[in-house]
Amino acid sequence: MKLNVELPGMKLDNPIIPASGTFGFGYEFSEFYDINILGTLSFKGTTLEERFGNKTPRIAESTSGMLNAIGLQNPGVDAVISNELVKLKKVFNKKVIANIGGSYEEDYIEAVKRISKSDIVGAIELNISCPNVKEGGLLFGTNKESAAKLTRLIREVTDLPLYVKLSPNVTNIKEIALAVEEAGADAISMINTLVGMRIDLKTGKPVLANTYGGFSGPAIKPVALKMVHEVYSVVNIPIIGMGGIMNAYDVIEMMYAGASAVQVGTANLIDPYACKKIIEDLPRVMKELNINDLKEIVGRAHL
Amino acid sequence: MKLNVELPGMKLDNPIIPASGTFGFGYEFSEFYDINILGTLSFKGTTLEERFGNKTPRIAESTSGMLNAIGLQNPGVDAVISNELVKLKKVFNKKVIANIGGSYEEDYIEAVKRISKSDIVGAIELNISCPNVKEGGLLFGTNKESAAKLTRLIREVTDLPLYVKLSPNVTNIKEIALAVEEAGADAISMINTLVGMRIDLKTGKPVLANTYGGFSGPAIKPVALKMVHEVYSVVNIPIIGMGGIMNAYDVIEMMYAGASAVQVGTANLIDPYACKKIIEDLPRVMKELNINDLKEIVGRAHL
Amino acid sequence: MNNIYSVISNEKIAYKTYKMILYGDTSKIKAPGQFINIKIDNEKTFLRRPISICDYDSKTITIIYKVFGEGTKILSTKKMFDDLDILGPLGNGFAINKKAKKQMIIGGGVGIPPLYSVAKKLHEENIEFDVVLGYNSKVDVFFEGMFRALGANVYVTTMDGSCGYKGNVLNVIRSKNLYFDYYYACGPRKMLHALVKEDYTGQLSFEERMGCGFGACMGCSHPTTDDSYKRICKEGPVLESFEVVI
Amino acid sequence: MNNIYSVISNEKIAYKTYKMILYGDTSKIKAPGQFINIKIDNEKTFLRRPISICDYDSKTITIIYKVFGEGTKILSTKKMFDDLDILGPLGNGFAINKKAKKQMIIGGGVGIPPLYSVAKKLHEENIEFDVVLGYNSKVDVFFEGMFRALGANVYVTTMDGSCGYKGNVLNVIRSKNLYFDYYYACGPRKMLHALVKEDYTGQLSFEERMGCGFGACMGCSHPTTDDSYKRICKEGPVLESFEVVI
Ligand SMILES: Cc1cc2nc3c(=O)[nH]c(=O)nc-3n(C[C@H](O)[C@H](O)[C@H](O)COP(=O)(O)OP(=O)(O)OC[C@H]3O[C@@H](n4cnc5c(N)ncnc54)[C@H](O)[C@@H]3O)c2cc1C
Ligand SMILES: Cc1cc2nc3c(=O)[nH]c(=O)nc-3n(C[C@H](O)[C@H](O)[C@H](O)COP(=O)(O)OP(=O)(O)OC[C@H]3O[C@@H](n4cnc5c(N)ncnc54)[C@H](O)[C@@H]3O)c2cc1C
Ligand SMILES: Cc1cc2nc3c(=O)[nH]c(=O)nc-3n(C[C@H](O)[C@H](O)[C@H](O)COP(=O)(O)O)c2cc1C
Ligand SMILES: Cc1cc2nc3c(=O)[nH]c(=O)nc-3n(C[C@H](O)[C@H](O)[C@H](O)COP(=O)(O)O)c2cc1C
Ligand code: FES
Ligand code: FES
Repeated sequence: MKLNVELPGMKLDNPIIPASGTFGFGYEFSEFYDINILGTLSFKGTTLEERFGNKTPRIAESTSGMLNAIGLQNPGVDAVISNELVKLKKVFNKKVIANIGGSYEEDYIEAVKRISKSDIVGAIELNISCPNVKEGGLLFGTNKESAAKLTRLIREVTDLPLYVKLSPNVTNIKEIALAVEEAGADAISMINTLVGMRIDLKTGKPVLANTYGGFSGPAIKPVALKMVHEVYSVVNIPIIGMGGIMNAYDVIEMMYAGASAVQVGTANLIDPYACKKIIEDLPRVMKELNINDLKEIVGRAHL
Repeated sequence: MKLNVELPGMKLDNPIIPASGTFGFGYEFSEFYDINILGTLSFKGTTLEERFGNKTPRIAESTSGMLNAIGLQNPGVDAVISNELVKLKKVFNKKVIANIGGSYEEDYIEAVKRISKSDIVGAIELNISCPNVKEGGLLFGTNKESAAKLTRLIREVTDLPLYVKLSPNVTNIKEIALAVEEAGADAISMINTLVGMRIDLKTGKPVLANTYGGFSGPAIKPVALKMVHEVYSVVNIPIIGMGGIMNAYDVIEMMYAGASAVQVGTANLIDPYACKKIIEDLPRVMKELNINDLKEIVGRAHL
Repeated sequence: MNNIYSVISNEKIAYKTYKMILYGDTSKIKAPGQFINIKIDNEKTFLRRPISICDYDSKTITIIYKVFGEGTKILSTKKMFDDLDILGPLGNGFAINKKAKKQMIIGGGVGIPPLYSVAKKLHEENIEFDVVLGYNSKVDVFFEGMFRALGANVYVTTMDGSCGYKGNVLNVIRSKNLYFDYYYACGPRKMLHALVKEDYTGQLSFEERMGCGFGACMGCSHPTTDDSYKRICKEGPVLESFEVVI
Repeated sequence: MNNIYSVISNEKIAYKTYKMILYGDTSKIKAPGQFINIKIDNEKTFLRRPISICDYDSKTITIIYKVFGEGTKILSTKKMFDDLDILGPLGNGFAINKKAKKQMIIGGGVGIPPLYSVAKKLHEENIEFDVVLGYNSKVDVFFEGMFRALGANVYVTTMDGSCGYKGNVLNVIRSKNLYFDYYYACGPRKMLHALVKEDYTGQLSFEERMGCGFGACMGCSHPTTDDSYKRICKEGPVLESFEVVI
């Protein structure tokens, strides 16, 4: 049974990749299990400068999903390299995906330049879709011109494979996918969170200090599947699919839609063993569904 | 305890309105309970000509939600007037909201003209957001110019209050809300369904014959709340809020976000008594939350 | 109509196939072939699950269902005294033809259960009938004896020939030259469509994915030969053979 | 760490307040004030619910919780032999100060449970301590006797004066001129912040809405006076008084 898949610049033992922001810098999870079983991992969104992020409450809950408004808290790219990635390297012997956020083109560029020098980084995942930062972030991801421009600028400053992470909060995601493909993206990661809110019934106030937050979890899966499916039909680069993946069946469904590999986000927060369980369950589910080689099922829903 | 609310042209005993497409033409539900307890109701999306709709399967399921790709099946505006509304009138003594769909400006205009003559119709709800018809529908709702133009054209052909129903599948819903407000809308209904899909794991094919469908139910509530909240902050016309309302608490949350009245959709399909239960439960929940007058809580989350 | 029913028993009777007896109101059941719509409380099973009424008396309903996906899997774990939120009876059901002399019941797999009520009615009315039951394999066979007990000739066929005849129900009907002037059928769509293509007359019960089960959502519309449609949940699930568009 | 625990008992001990005893692994508990994160299987309670460890022995954990919303409501319906999926122990917990002579335990409402373990430790270590417990009203009072049984002076106060003194915990401390050179506190944020503003030194346990409970999501970051932050779930929930930013 073949679980291995390929992404630009990366050969993965299996398609399971913890999603950025839900797996810290990886090493925290090695107290739960040996993380070398993972395909690879995408680490916490990193920016040029250190960021504390938004006020708390940063977390809210909804039926079959959660909202977060972390606001890209991270120690900044230099501390990530000199501290977090050093710790990660001790417990992980594969290349990782560096998820990079920012507010302006300049800080994206500089952060990518610096992180590209880290030998544990195998690809850049450009987060142009974070709904929780005031400037930049999502703004780049909701407009095809700015998305393409940023992609082009980043393409020039790194030799690493470039994955661009798209926002679902747009009228036409195909247009944006095509624009970043043309601008030099090697793969597309999708989807980031939907924007949502909850209101505290007792106080009448928004639960999140930031009012709005990113909505993730099984509730959003149909939206993710649809967007992966439609983008697959127009681009020629691989898609890393995510949004509500909780188990091995969801992985298969996402690959049928068109994903070459799959990220698992919120599931890690509810159950730190989620990725391990999914990886261990995949062979059984493949057998049940008569699948021999995961690479062959990518986009099957299009046939 | 005051449950009554007002919408342009309509005084409602309570804010509960079954959402279009989930309550047939109303009379079907009078075998379950006396539907006169409702605030009012919005009947099945009606088009100028009869439509059979899409191929089956038209229904799929997802965690805490469902997908539909009905494709606006309805007998056409004339048959609705001469048949369905006649039956409805026998069991319902309030004015109703006429939900009108279409593919081209001309058929929207003609359908609105005809339905406006029906004396049971108290307001027009212009559906520019149906994701399940090939032409028109959603297309009008995803572009502020075409949304405004259609609103303006319809404004000219009817004296009834005009509610415009918006799609959540857009980058900037505020922009579209403002455009239809300026074009003469008296209220905004929101949200229609998110676009989503599911794939059958056994066959690898999309579950829906139409591939994509409209995603509704409790799963989408945070998205609906956020969009109602942001539109409330920019428009000066009332909002009829919907998306995932399942119980009286959800009604309060939606009104806190900015809704003057609330539509209940998918809940009716799971439980035909849903609206009745919500209406009966509202006073208890209002007491629990120290609410005396529902009109006073509209938009409380903005204070 | 929206009611809580208690599980009396829930036993496995064939491969992945369960028979459940429910205690509750049955006073509104009008015809064999009506169905109930069962709420299964789990976030993954948001919609109700339609299951045909197989048999009923003044206080109980019997259903037979196959574990297919998540919902029926959870259903199979229900135990005595567990409560189920059920909407029903729903749909039109089969209308017994009192004129045709020799009638036939044609069932495939989990399409068989609603036909048991039909058989009982035919038996009550002293109408002569035969029964053809198709299954995938020997392990899937159930209820054959129940039909025999009503005095009917029962022809069992399996796709792999592991029990009874080999082939589908039409194969048996043809090879055995079974004569009938009216039929009642329920089973896979392919089987129903094959039947309609033949010259026989009868009634067929169809399945569609349902949003509501009671006529509100238009999720289950089935085109009919008069260029119109019927809702499988409301004007169906049983259609007359001449109405069916293939 | 990811474990199934069985409910041994779950009884109401005050207004909306329940004491639950769980059977399962307790070998990793290191300090009073650590918490567990409970999965409540219901589509409305997607995230786990963090609840402090009130007491524990080699095989059981005791928690005390107030029914606040959906999750704790469902928790209150759990019965003997029901299983719960629990992550824990989590967080740092209180570090017992062995130097300070006269110590004080200050608890408000459902902030009181984790302090019981602190009291037990102080008692074991023969450290002299008093206890001030604040509640809203008489009906909310619980565990007062448990602290008395450890030989401590217990001052109970209620906001409405219906039991013990009237007012909040600081009111009692001031009006009774209670002396202490170190404290352990848990309770509403307002109470904790009021304490920090005073000149006392001690440790305080904070609450934050949590995404994970084990340091992965940055949902619970709490700014600290060194211009840095601590994750309430990982480097917290207990902070030193001098770290707290108000
Ligand atoms: C009128 C009617 C009567 C039926 N009677 C019986 C019966 O007596 N015994 C029996 O075993 N089965 C019967 N079925 C089929 C039964 O409804 C499905 O097997 C069941 O819904 C599958 O649910 P699941 O959760 O196990 O599968 P899943 O695949 O997890 O279900 C996902 C969704 O698809 C729907 N779905 C899947 N398969 C079908 C289907 N074949 N027909 C309609 N909806 C489907 C489910 O209801 C659910 O909404 C009947 C169907 C209909 C429409
Ligand atoms: C470290 C820690 C220890 C705690 N120990 C106890 C205890 O021993 N006894 C006790 O009664 N309560 C304790 N709490 C508070 C308890 O977690 C909440 O009362 C509970 O989560 C409410 O859940 P709910 O479903 O009833 O409310 P809901 O309002 O339905 O919960 C909605 C969401 O908000 C979160 N939430 C709501 N209130 C709080 C809160 N005060 N703190 C953190 N998250 C919250 C929930 O976890 C959930 O994610 C503790 C909280 C923390 C952070
Ligand atoms: C707590 C949290 C933090 C996140 N932080 C980031 C981030 O830093 N960068 C990023 O690109 N995506 C971030 N995301 C989005 C996830 O990577 C993922 O795209 C999204 O959650 C959908 O997948 P899921 O439903 O499996 O969680 C975050 C999500 C969550 C829940
Ligand atoms: C089966 C179905 C049919 C629908 N048909 C229509 C329609 O004809 N016109 C319309 O404006 N909205 C239609 N909708 C959208 C609903 O009116 C509502 O906007 C949406 O479902 C969100 O609300 P809910 O989550 O409460 O269902 C339909 C929804 C469903 C589930
Ligand atoms: S299932 Fe809703 S109309 Fe038939
Ligand atoms: S709750 Fe996730 S880091 Fe603390």
